[in-house]
Amino acid sequence: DPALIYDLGGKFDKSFNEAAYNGGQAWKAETGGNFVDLELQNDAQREQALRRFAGQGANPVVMAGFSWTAALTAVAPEFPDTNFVVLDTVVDAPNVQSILFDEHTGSYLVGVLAAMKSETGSVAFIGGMDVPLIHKFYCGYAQGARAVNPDINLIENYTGTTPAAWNDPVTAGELTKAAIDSGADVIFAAAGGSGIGVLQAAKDAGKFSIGVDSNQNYMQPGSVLTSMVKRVDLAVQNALTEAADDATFKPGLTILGLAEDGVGYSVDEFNEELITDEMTAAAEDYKAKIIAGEIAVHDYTTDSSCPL
Amino acid sequence: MNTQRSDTTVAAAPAAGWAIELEKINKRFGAVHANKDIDLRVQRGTIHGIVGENGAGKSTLMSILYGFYTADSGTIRVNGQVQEIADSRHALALGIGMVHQHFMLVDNFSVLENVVLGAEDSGFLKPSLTRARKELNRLEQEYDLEVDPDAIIEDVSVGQQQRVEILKALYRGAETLILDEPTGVLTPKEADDLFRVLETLRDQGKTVILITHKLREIMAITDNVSVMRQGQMVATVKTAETSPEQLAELMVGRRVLLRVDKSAANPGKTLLEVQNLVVADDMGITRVKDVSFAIRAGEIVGIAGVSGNGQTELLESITGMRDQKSGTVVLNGKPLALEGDDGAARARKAGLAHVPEDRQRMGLVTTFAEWENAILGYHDKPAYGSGPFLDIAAAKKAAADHVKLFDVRPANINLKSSLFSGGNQQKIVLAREMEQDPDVLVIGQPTRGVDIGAIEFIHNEIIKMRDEGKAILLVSVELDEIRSLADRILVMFDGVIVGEADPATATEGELGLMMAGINKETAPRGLGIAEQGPLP
Amino acid sequence: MDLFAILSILDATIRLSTPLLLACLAGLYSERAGIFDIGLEGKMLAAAFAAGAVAAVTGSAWLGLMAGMGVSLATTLLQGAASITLKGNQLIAGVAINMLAAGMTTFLGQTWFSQGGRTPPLGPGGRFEPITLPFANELAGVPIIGPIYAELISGHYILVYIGFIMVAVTAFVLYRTRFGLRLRAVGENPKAVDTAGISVVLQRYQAIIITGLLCGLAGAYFSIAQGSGFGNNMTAGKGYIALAALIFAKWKPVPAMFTCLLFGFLDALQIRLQGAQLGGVEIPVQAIQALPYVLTVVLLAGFIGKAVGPKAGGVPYTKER
Amino acid sequence: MSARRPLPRWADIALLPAINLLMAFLVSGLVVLFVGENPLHAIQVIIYGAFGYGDGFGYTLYYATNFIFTGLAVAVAAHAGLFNIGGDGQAYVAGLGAIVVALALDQTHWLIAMPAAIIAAGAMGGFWAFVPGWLQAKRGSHVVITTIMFNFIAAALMVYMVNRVLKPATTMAPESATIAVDGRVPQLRQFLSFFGYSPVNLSIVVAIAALIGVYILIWHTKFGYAMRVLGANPTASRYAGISNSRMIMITMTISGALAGMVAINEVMGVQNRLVLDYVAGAGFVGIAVALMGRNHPIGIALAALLFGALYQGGQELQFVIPGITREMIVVIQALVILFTGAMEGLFRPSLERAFMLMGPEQKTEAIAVSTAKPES
Ligand SMILES: Nc1ncnc2c1ncn2[C@@H]1O[C@H](COP(=O)(O)OP(=O)(O)OP(=O)(O)O)[C@@H](O)[C@H]1O
Ligand SMILES: Nc1ncnc2c1ncn2[C@@H]1O[C@H](COP(=O)(O)OP(=O)(O)OP(=O)(O)O)[C@@H](O)[C@H]1O
Ligand SMILES: [Mg+2]
Ligand SMILES: [Mg+2]
Repeated sequence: DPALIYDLGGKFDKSFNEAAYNGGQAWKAETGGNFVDLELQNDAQREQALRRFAGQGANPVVMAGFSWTAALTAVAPEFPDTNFVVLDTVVDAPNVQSILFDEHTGSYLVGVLAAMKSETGSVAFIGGMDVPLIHKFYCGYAQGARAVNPDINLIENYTGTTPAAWNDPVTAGELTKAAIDSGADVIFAAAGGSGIGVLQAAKDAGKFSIGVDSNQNYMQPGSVLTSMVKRVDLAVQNALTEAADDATFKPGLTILGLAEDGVGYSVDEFNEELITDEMTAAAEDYKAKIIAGEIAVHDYTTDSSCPL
Repeated sequence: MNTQRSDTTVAAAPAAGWAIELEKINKRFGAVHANKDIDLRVQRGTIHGIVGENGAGKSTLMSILYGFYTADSGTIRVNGQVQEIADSRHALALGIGMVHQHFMLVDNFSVLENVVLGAEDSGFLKPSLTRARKELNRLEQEYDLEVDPDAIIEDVSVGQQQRVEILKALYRGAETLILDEPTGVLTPKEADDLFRVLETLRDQGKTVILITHKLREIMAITDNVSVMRQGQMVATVKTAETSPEQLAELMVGRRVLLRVDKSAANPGKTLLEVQNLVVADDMGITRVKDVSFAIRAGEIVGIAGVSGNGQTELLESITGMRDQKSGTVVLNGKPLALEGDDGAARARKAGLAHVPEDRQRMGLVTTFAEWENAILGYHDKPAYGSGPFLDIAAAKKAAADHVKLFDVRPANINLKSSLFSGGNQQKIVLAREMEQDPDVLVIGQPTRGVDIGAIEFIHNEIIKMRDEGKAILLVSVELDEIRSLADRILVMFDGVIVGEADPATATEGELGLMMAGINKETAPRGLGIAEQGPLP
Repeated sequence: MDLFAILSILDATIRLSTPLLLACLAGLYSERAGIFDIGLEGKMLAAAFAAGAVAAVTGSAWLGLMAGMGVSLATTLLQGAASITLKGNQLIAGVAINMLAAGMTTFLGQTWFSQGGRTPPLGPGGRFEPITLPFANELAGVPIIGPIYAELISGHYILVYIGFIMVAVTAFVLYRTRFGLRLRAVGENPKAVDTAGISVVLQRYQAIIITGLLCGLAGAYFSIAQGSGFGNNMTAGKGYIALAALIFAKWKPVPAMFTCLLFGFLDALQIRLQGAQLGGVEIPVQAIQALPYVLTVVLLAGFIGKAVGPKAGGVPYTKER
Repeated sequence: MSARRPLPRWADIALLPAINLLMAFLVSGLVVLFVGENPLHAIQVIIYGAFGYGDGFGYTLYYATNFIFTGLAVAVAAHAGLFNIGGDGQAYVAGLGAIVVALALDQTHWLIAMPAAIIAAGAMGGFWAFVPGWLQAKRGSHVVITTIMFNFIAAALMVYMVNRVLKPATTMAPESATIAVDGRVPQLRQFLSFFGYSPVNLSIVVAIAALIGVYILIWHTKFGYAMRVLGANPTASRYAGISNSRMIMITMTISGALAGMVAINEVMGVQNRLVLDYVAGAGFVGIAVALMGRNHPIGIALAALLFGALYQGGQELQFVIPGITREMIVVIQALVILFTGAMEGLFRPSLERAFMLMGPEQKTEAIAVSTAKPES
């Protein structure tokens, strides 16, 4: 059986890990196959878990999260016949497929939508843990918003600097209230489990929020403007199928961007009222230009800076 | 032998009847059989004394009567009725009140709050406090027990605290009042006041049970007296028909010398010199005001005074436990550097040993085994280990020696110190300090709460030290003790040495006046070095 | 900073300090009675979960609150059984309660709701709504006073008002009632209480029952007032902060309120200071996050001095030596 | 009224804890039953996972190594009457010292890098505890609060250091550069293939040395004696000429340095780099370990082993029985602490009665000695 291992956030984080889990479930429904999965208790278990699954014959072994780099680098060579797939980070080994997402471009599009929706001329970003990956979200978002409204006021906050920041809806809610108090009326939550607090606080104040990773539009209908979806589920689902067979396994780096529908913004019955045709048109326009290479969205992680 | 007599002397039911009758009371604490088949009957309207060595089981027995402990077996009758006293509430309801050896007061409460605690009238405090204030006023007048109802307990003297304990019992309507070593911490004046109160109570028909180590008090005030030894009741006699000598022998099981036997002092060179010492207490209030005196080899200098007049601070400062504001302590000709929180170590190193006033709080670590306490303060000495290491065998050897020399009972150096009785704890401390062969020995309250057998022993040891040529500074609130041990007496009042007296000639009355600060002007200023400055 | 910004911070201060305050008062009862309580965190967490779960299932915030208080009480009694009746180590009991709550809440949440330990989001009625005090809207226009009343004082959850009322109630109970007298006494000198004919054990149980109920309020605040549903480890160390506040306040109710407000204020400030510049240089966000803790240490070292707790605290009461 | 007598010593230190442990597992079993799994099977899995094979036992020892260090840290402070809740922060900050030295010396040899890192980690951890100690000694700030605060401050500091200072520009994850192979603490598996891939490493030798060292320090040195006097009675220690303020500062520093050794195990022995939050609550487990181990090295070693086994066995449980989540393991640990630590008195009365019935004429001599053990 293939194996799926989540990151420390736990599989039901309503966000990243849950998307991976949903991918697994979709694969299960599609193929009727079975997979084993595991939630970590701490960092020390990463290598243990990999060896354990590879050793008992799981193939492929799929991991979600950027923290797997070191463990996978150590373990992959020990099991040359096992295929590993890792999301959100790059591990260079012949039996590893690394999948990255163009979060910055997806975030760019929701930035466009946010700026167009904003009446106050002020939009906010609430990140989870203060790490480069989340800055990448912010930077794309900021560029998109500025593209629509060069004068727009941007508020940037992070719930914390430790992994606990992924799971702190209270602080996230307070940050949201603070942002709203200083004028923001659209708030993008790229904060894992903490995002719940952002969505709730925006709803309470009658403002708009933007979800992340999974489609979170349903969580506060009428208040969640859209979600910056990162199709972790699709990636996981495909990986479980493709990597099981050496013939279809694609070792090396795979980048999923707008073109591959790896990232994007979501529209469904919960938010179609909120997004005008004009907004859709603008977003689609930017999307086409980005895919065509006419607009280059800066990726924060390339140089750890965000020129605006 | 003696139990026989107890039946003949006070057997027939007295006219006023028995207030308390205890029969075959047994109580064990783990391995300790604290009370063995105890019988005791207390006549109503009398003061009944209980004496016995440390650890004889006196406090335990009274705590059982007061419902604090429950007896393992036996019967209790109060006013002729059999009672199962399950807790103190029950005892209080039966009109039994108790003043414990260690006061049962809440330190940061006011007097009023302490009196009211457990005897409140209603859910809200106000009415109780108002009523208690009135009632206290009345009791104070009736018994001449003056206390400030709003004073905080930790700020008042022990004498005052004791009054609070008595007031507490009276406020609850006690008909029988148990006092456990009430005078251990009192000055003679305070003790006299207390006895006057007790006599008033007796005259009103109330019953008093008095535990004490001081036979003089027994003889002076009690009607009957019971003697306990090693958990057993060995005799109950009419006070009028006995003598201190007989009681002492009953208690200890051998003849005890009640007087200190000592030769005249033969002072040598000056060993300890205290010059212009000024010391403040924890609150920053100056308690010792420019005190100077000197002690020579082979003499005992006693400091007499009502407690709270700076003796504690004086002792703590000389021994390095408390920083002085100014002044010098010179030992063997060399000034001592005492500042810092490890001053005591330097004082010891220079040859100054210290038996503290409060053995449980200071002189011992009660959770340590006896042998561990035998090196407290001296653990750094090379004798107890080279370099950073502790030589446990050497420490145990020293402990065993101490136990043998000072007849500490039980002679088990592995026993936890809290399990020793007060007198034996005191011997542990004394042994440790005396066996280090110091030049100067500073002793505070050497026999507080200690039984007469042990007192005799301790006094002899102190004299022996003196005769070996040591300088000894003795602070005690027991005037008797000072008078019988000291070669010179300095009287301290309000932080100042107000005078010097010769124990052979000074009467108790003269000393008492000086202790009250009466003859500040007329009393001689004493020692040569004290002449240096005018009175502050 | 304009009035509005200040009000916004103070408003957040009140919101953030309320659970601290409730927990701190909870701790006060227990510690004044001589029971050290590092289990505040666990009790709050258990209460937060119970409140969130019951509110989600029944749709009633009030039932949720009851459940939170009930569960917190049960947890407290377990802790009490260990540390009062069985005379166990109070600190271990607290540590155990904290771990038990951390594990049990997520475990039960996962078993019952299959949302990774979270309870389902609460619909209307399942959550306490902010209360608008009388005349808040009418007065809002009045300069200075108006916004203060309308923004700062009005518009909080009922639990906030309960928290601040509890300060006065606690001060009254502690200093003006028989119960308070005995409570303070039993934490200082249980022997004195025992010899006065009062049961030490009973008195301590009474105290921790109040502790349990107050922790229940504090926990419920997280999941059904401030938040909407329970999330894993949602109390996030607030129980420890409350304990620090209690010591800081020297175990007294009114100072406890001010300390909790101070901590809440620092927290609110921290949130608003992110990305702040100082002389053109951005202050690292970590420095701002650490600010409340650094300040606590500095204040403690500089102004508070020695905090001496109830003397009998931490020691189980036994008559025999 | 039946007079009770103290238990014989062996019953006190072995039988009673065993009964309590059993009780904890019994209640845990009920919880396992609640999720519809077989508790006996679960226990079997835990025991097998923790002790049954080389890899598993290696993991048990690896966790135990951390817990020994943090347990000793708490115990040393406790002997001086100080409650050090800050083990987590001290261990965390010690990682800075360990990583800086390790990265600087990783081209040499571990025999050079490891001792140097031990000193550096000890110094950092010690410093992080010294400051609260100093504040307690000189300013009277309660060490319990300050160490809690220092945990939070450490968390912020470390995130800053890792993200802004130590993280190579190319890495995404917040972590330092990796220590070269030569600078890493050798794994036991390099000498004993029995340990499979498990991360137990030479740090465990340091842990054992620390156990012995602490034992000697506390019961066989003058310093340890002074520490215990201070812990038992601060007035008596002042009377004895012991400088309380100096003792507090030194003791806290030792305590922090011990906690700091976690960094050697984690940073140089397992992760080979500094990652965020690598202490993972070991400081708090240390409190439980010290309390359960009665602040005695032997007790601490056993308690650390127990907790190591629970951690590792719990992990195994997750692999084998998917229905049991990681929280279940926390619950089991909590129950163990509750029953063996806080409610240890639960069965004492019945046990005492049982012993009374079995041998009514206990030798009082033996009892007196058993009660005389200084309680630590
Ligand atoms: N609570 C207790 N726990 C254990 N042992 C106790 C306890 N109280 C008293 N003992 C022991 O019981 C014996 C009798 O003690 P008790 O206090 O009754 O003696 P006492 O006659 O009052 O002595 P003292 O004159 O020193 O006050 C002693 O051996 C004492 O150590
Ligand atoms: N009578 C009272 N009514 C209400 N609150 C009081 C009262 N007395 C004291 N307090 C509270 O305690 C604080 C400090 O009071 P105070 O200095 O009397 O306490 P304390 O005597 O040091 O301590 P303790 O409470 O242990 O007696 C006050 O700010 C107040 O909050
Ligand atoms: Mg007594
Ligand atoms: Mg007061």
